[in-house]
Amino acid sequence: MSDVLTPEVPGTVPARKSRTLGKVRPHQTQNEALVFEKSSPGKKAYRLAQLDVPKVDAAALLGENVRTESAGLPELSEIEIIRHFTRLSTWNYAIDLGMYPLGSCTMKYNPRVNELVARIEGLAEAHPYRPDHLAQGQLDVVDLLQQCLLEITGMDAITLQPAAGAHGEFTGILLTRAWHESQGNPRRTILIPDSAHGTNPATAAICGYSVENLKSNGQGGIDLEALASAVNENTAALMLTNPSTIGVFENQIHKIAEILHAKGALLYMDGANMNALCGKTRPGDFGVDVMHLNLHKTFSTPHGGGGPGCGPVACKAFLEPFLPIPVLVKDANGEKRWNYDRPQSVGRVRAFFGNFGMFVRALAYILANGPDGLRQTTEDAVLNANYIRHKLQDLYDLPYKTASMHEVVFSDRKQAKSGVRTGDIAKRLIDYGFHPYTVSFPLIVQGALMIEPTESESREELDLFIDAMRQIAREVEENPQVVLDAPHSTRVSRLDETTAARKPILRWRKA
Amino acid sequence: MSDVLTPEVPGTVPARKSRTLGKVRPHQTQNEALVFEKSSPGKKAYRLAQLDVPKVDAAALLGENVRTESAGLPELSEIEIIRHFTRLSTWNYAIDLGMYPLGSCTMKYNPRVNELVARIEGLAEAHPYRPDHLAQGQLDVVDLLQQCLLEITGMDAITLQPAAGAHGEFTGILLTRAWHESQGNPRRTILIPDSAHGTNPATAAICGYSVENLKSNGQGGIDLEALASAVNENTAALMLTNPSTIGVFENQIHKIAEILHAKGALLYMDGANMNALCGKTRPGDFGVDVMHLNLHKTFSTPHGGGGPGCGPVACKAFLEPFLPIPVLVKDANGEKRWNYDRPQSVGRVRAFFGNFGMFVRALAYILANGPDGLRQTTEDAVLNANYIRHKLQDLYDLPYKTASMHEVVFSDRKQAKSGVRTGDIAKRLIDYGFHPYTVSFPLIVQGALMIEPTESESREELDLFIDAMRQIAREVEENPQVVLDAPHSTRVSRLDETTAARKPILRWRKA
Amino acid sequence: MLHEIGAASIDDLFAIIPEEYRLTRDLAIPRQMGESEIVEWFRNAAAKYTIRHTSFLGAGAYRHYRPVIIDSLVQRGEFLTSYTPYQAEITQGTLQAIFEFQTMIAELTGMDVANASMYDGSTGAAEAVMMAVRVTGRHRAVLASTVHPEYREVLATYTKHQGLPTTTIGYDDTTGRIDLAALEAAVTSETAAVLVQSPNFFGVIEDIPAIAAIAHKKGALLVVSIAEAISLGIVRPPVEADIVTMEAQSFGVALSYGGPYCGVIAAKEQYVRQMPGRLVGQTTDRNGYRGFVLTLSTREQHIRREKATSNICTNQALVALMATIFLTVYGKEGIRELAEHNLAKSEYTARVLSAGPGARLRFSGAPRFHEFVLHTDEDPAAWHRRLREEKIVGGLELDRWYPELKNATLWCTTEIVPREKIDIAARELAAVPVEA
Amino acid sequence: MLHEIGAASIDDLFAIIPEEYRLTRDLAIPRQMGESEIVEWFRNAAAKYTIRHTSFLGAGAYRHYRPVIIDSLVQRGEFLTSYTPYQAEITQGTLQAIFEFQTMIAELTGMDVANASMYDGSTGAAEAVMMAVRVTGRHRAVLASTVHPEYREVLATYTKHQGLPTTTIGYDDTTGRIDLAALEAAVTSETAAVLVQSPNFFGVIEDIPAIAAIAHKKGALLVVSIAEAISLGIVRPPVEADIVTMEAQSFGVALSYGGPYCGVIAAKEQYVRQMPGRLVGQTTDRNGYRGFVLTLSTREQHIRREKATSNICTNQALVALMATIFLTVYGKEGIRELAEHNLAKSEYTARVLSAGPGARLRFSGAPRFHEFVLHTDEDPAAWHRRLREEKIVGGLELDRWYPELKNATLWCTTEIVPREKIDIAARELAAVPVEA
Ligand SMILES: Cc1ncc(COP(=O)(O)O)c(C=O)c1O
Ligand SMILES: Cc1ncc(COP(=O)(O)O)c(C=O)c1O
Repeated sequence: MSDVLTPEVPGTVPARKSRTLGKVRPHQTQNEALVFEKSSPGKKAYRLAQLDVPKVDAAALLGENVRTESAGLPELSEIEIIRHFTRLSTWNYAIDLGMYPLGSCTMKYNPRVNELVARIEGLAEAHPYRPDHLAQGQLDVVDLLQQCLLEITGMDAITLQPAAGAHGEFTGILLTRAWHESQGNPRRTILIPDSAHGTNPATAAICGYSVENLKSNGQGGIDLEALASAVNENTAALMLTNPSTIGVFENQIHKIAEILHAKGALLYMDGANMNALCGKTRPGDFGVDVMHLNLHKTFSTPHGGGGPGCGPVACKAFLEPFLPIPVLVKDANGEKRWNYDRPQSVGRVRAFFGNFGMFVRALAYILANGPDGLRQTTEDAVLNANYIRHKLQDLYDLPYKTASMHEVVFSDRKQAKSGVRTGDIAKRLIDYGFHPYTVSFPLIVQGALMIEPTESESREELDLFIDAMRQIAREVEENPQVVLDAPHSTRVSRLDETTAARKPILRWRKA
Repeated sequence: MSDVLTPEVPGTVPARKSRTLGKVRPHQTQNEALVFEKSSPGKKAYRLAQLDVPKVDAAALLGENVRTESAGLPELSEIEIIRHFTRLSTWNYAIDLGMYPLGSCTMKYNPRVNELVARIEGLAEAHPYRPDHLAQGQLDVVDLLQQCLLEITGMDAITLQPAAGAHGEFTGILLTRAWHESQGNPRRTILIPDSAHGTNPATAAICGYSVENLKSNGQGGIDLEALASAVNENTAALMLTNPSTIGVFENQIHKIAEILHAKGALLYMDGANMNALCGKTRPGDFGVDVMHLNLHKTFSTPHGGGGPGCGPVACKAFLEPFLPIPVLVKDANGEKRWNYDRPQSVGRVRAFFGNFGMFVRALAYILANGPDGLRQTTEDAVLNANYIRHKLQDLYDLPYKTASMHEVVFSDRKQAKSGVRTGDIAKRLIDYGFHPYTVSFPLIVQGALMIEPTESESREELDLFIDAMRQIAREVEENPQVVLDAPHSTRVSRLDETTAARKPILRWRKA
Repeated sequence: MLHEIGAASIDDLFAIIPEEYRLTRDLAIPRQMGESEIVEWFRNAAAKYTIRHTSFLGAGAYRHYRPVIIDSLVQRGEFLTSYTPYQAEITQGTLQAIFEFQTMIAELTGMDVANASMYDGSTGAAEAVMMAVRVTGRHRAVLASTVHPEYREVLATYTKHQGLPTTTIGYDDTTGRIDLAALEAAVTSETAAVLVQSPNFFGVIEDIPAIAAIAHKKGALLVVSIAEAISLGIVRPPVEADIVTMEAQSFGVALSYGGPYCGVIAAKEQYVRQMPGRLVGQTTDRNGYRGFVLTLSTREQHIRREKATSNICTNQALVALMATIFLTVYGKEGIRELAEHNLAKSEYTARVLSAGPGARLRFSGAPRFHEFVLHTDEDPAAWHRRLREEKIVGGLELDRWYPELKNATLWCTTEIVPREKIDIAARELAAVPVEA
Repeated sequence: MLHEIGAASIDDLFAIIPEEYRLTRDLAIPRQMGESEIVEWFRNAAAKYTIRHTSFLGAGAYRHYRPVIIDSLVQRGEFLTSYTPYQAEITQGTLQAIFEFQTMIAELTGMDVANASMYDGSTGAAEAVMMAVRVTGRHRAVLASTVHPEYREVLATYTKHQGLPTTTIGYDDTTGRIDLAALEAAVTSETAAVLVQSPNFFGVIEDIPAIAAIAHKKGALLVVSIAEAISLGIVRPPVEADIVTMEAQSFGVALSYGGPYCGVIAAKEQYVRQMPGRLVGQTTDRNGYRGFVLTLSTREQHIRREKATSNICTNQALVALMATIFLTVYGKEGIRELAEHNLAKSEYTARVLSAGPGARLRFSGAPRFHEFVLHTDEDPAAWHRRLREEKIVGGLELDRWYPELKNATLWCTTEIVPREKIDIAARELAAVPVEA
């Protein structure tokens, strides 16, 4: 039977033959080689327009600067290229295929109208150095998005320049530092809770600050005593994620702000979880001095397999003078332009104006929702997370009992007894047709299962997910090996990451 | 183990459980219900623009003509719709995934630039009743495409109105009939070779002609004697497919034309296989009086799961007066317009001007190829077919030894001995990652395997296909049951067509 | 490869073509262009007249807003580059989508079953009449002059050679509906089908129950053609009909200068075996799983050849998929809301356009959907010129098909026409030059 | 659901938010719009200035033709709506594509390895310099004033708080290349990195071997920034560099008013563990099949936190995919042919623009790619006005960043600029009004 297609069954290591028929593999999981391996000399997928000026002799023009041997790029026909990337795409899981409850990443639906408007020729083909008076349409987009984000956050000023959340953190902490310097002393440390995302401490370091970790309290929140004793004249700011990475709102937030402000320190808010607050409460109102947003999370610009994103930074008026250059201003005649003349600015964090294409998408999302839509979205996201919490808390350990906002974080304590860890449960979830939750983050939870459904999921999909999680819990009891060997349904089984890191192969080379 | 994912192995009928985990199924083959089954009241995926005129009371305006109960359409959210159709799409095989050698259908690559230009707003949003002087751009497309097709076919006049090949046949035979009538007698019969496609006789019948079948000769071509004796004053025309449906060029074509013309009968050519002739020879030069083209075959407009197509009809000058209205004319001032004043016209075969969107795509393809490209394309298509013929003729019976053009037709004679028919081989080919060839057509070949690779396939893909066909031939010897039970790799196994036809379920109904 | 198959040159493979017929020169067509040049060529063609204009044209082709996800989904290669689902195991995606389409069309039209698509509304109407002929075994047809003129032309072309004489019935001058008395007189026991359109070419909704009574009394089948599918959101479906034929272009399909569009035929269950075109049916696979297949193909040309119910093969599948997605997006409530907006826009337009002294509505004696006929004392050619200045294309002149309707124009306002443009049109229409 | 989880109202779930901070009003943002209104809003914004114009702007953002299949493929939901491939088993598509991207970038730049992307060319350059600091353990940097001014500003922002003083070296007035003597003098045994751009901001190709010699003599790393990636089709790659940082926007990425673009860092093998950003590596699964995973993540913030090589997390993955497809479309031969066309267009432009009496080329003493600096006697503001009449946007004024370069403008001509427009620009430039 070896030539009948029989996907492997756990335990049995199949001969290659059993997954391929001769040289070929059924189309949904084509045996797709690397693009370089499919290349053959002379194939072309391009045709340039006829050259309407005299040809030139490159060698003569460039002398020894001419490239003598071509780069080893592949040569394929157009249909082969379409097939290559189409087949590769079928090996990906995506929001478009099902629930993607990756905690903290807010994998919500990405409306297709966002993609359409971002590709309108007048927007997609605009050169960043086009004179301002010819770019009024582009500046309208920047202006309206800034206004909307300021209203949503309750802050006073904003920059859209940062390209992602971490880039926003960098910008926000630079503002903090510039302000402290303007007060005569940049200060030395940034306080960061042990529950924080890795980008927070990494950012503080790049900005020349030393990181002081804050132990979370029993509820996974800020321990006010610990904070009070930690804050002093050397404290530049506290980087706080609110709701926290365990999905809990810091209800002491105003006290936290007071403690910091009393010592002249600032409150930085990591806004990655802003999707739990939009339309319900505003950081600007509860004492935040500076924060970043992730447009690719809260405002639905697609994650695109890892990016691009956009991480605007909003701040209070006293930080406005330090914003990166340029900033958008309106002239008396109502004409909009970029202002570069900002002596106190921290400078630039990126060339040009930021990921404009993401501005367009985020603005389209905001317009599609409006005030009521944004509030509804937040409420649904929180409701969905609490629904999952309610339906799973009997089988999975809930380390923190505080009320959940947009996500719920369980631990694998119960399953660990059978030797099954959060990573194994995640892999088994794949067999059930879902992308796993976020694994082993935040660090304050041993073996965390961080689940964020977002508002996009229907009750039907949530029930399927809950059903899957409950069955896996049962499997852990009855047949842990099945879970330990998961996934069983994917094109590749678990991959050897150790060897990958020990002997890195980071590129293809001609054999 | 029943809850580990184990796709069925032939012979064993699996419990449903074995292909789904609880309620869910791994994403690549999601257990996707009918859209109606996913509906739940109140869900919305649309939002209309704000109404800027007074609302009206429909009941008051329409009286008893108002719709009292809404149609039972589904109610889903946008993400559910995206997922529904995205998941469904993953159950399809397509040219974009691999070779699709469906004989006679010319499944060549569909360039994406075709889709882009067809969607350019000025073309996609043009109303057919837009006054001619505001439609000069649209008329430019019609005009240039007509000129190109006339040059390619060597004919004198053309209409782009027919929506598909069969519709073109209908139009072409109407021209024939109208001309005969103008000669005083419409005549009674149409001669059709037994190798013809089903649309040919069906068309003749609709046009009020009786069909007289012509037996093919030993080479699968026209038997000149038989033809000579069949043609008489009652013969309106011969409908000839050239190259024939077995992929053979009628090298007696001029004699055939003479025989027909001698008796005042016309030669109609079914141009479905024009992709074997483009740039190498022209029907207008070898005696064809009227013919149709399939833009969706020869000129790469996509097949779209069954359509839309476009079936232009080209004819000699003497048939021009009978073309459907309207026809494109150029005024002295160079302005283009539609002329409806054509007293001898056969009338209209379709509202408006035909499948304009397909004109755009076909023209884009012609411009992308040019004279050299079209010739090259034809040569590659013929070379590929002959390569397959050469590599498989030892294992598969070749009923007609005549030289092959764009496709090769084998028979299952050898495999039939082991009880395996062309349909079984086709199903097994699916396991190897290919779409099957055309099964049991043409009728002059018992158990035909009609294979058309087209020029789009690389040698690498052809070799994979050949390898698969050869292995299947071996399987037929060693393990016919594997072939008879195929496919083994698909979401569903062979379907019960008999019951489907005996007790037709043609729509979903609320349970 | 040439070498391997034992050919000396590529021309060997074409040796079978008689020498005198071999093309030894390049085809005289434009030179091969680069992709960027192709895009530029079509951009220029499209730019010959701005599309950023407002049009009041309807008459069988309607501009409605097309939800974005339609194109996102139909452009997936798995849908775009597959063909007729002959091999069910690897085309379940297309098959299930067609099954869903058939169901939606049946639900909308009030019929039992619908097919997978016809070329368009005009050929669909012709095929529907021929279907009635097969069902009844009779050979005469009666139709209304208020059926789309081009549909009637197509019908004439199809019936000409089938020994199928047709009688055309005029309309009532106050209601614009078919003249029922004349219809009653024309329908006989020889009549296979009565064909009407509703809303008809003037936008007027026909009295289907009355027409059905007349047809059925004589044992003829009633065939109702629907050119504006959106009307079904708010207009009562022609449930008394035996066959409904429809142009589904309004369901998310671009105007595209007249095509590709999507015709459909829906009918009462008992007539299904006389239907033209493809049908998808539900069945099960060897393991008992639900699946879908093309079925009842003994009706079709590839099996039945000259005895087939139609010669159609390639149909409008991808366009039908667009319609399926469109109907899923709007759904039960949306299709009604959308139709209501169209109704409101057109009511408003009719009111403001007919407000001026020189203009009046025709056929206001009967309810209509979103089209209406306007009579102007001024020659339409004159005000058309004024509207063009405002980038507006006004109503369609009807005397082209109805000589008796001089100075009468057919106006259509869909949900996408902004009120300000309607007001401008009204202003310009009223602005008759003094010397006129 | 509320009921099931035992909540009385949705507000129960937000009870944890202190009352005084709850938002009890609607947000003051535009009302919810229908999809058609959203599209209309952006169409109008886009239409504020025609895009059917010709631009000679470059300076770090280049308009090249974007092959159609790029958008067809990156818009497939499987690519568009997935995220960082943390779960390798269900993200092999993204992982293999990134592995292919890393290989192509390495091949093009002449480096051993490349990462999965940085935000853009400017942050890439800054990260590259900081990488050199980690590698060498030194804390000074020397850079050329011919590096893109905005890249230099970003570098300044990044280095400011890292105790990393930088020295900027001027350019030779005849060649427009970095002043080698001054460079030699500035590089010391304290220097971690020498940063140059080639082709530099004036479009001039730097003498990389000479610069490398100077840097390496003192044990500093050479970091070469490339703002116009297409140049690598015809310009010799900076193989002597230790780190190459590049803006890949030219590889099929829309201008989009400045972003999203795609930065990359490529380097010699031995420096890989100091690289910032994600890296994809090849490995095998439990059954011995080849597969790909994110690797060497101990460099990254989610593991290393404050000790990470960078704080980057979300990168520019989808844009990197666009570049990968672009490079596959053009391939080995195409990328060279494309670069040659750019060279030819720009040569022609330089010639005809400098033909007139009032204009002359700057920095003609060294080879360049497709940009050049033009000096005009007339104030650019004046001829800019004339060009606008012709829907042409002329070269960029340089005195904004280089006060010494008054009346000097930077011109770029890519393959998409038609000759006729170049000729019109030349005509207008030469047409100095008499009174001037
Ligand atoms: C809590 C938190 N902070 C910061 C970030 C960093 O944002 P980005 O990935 O956009 O740089 C993330 C993203 O994963 C996050 O979850
Ligand atoms: C030989 C031949 N003739 C005619 C046709 C009918 O063309 P269409 O399907 O476009 O109506 C076909 C299509 O399959 C064909 O293969």
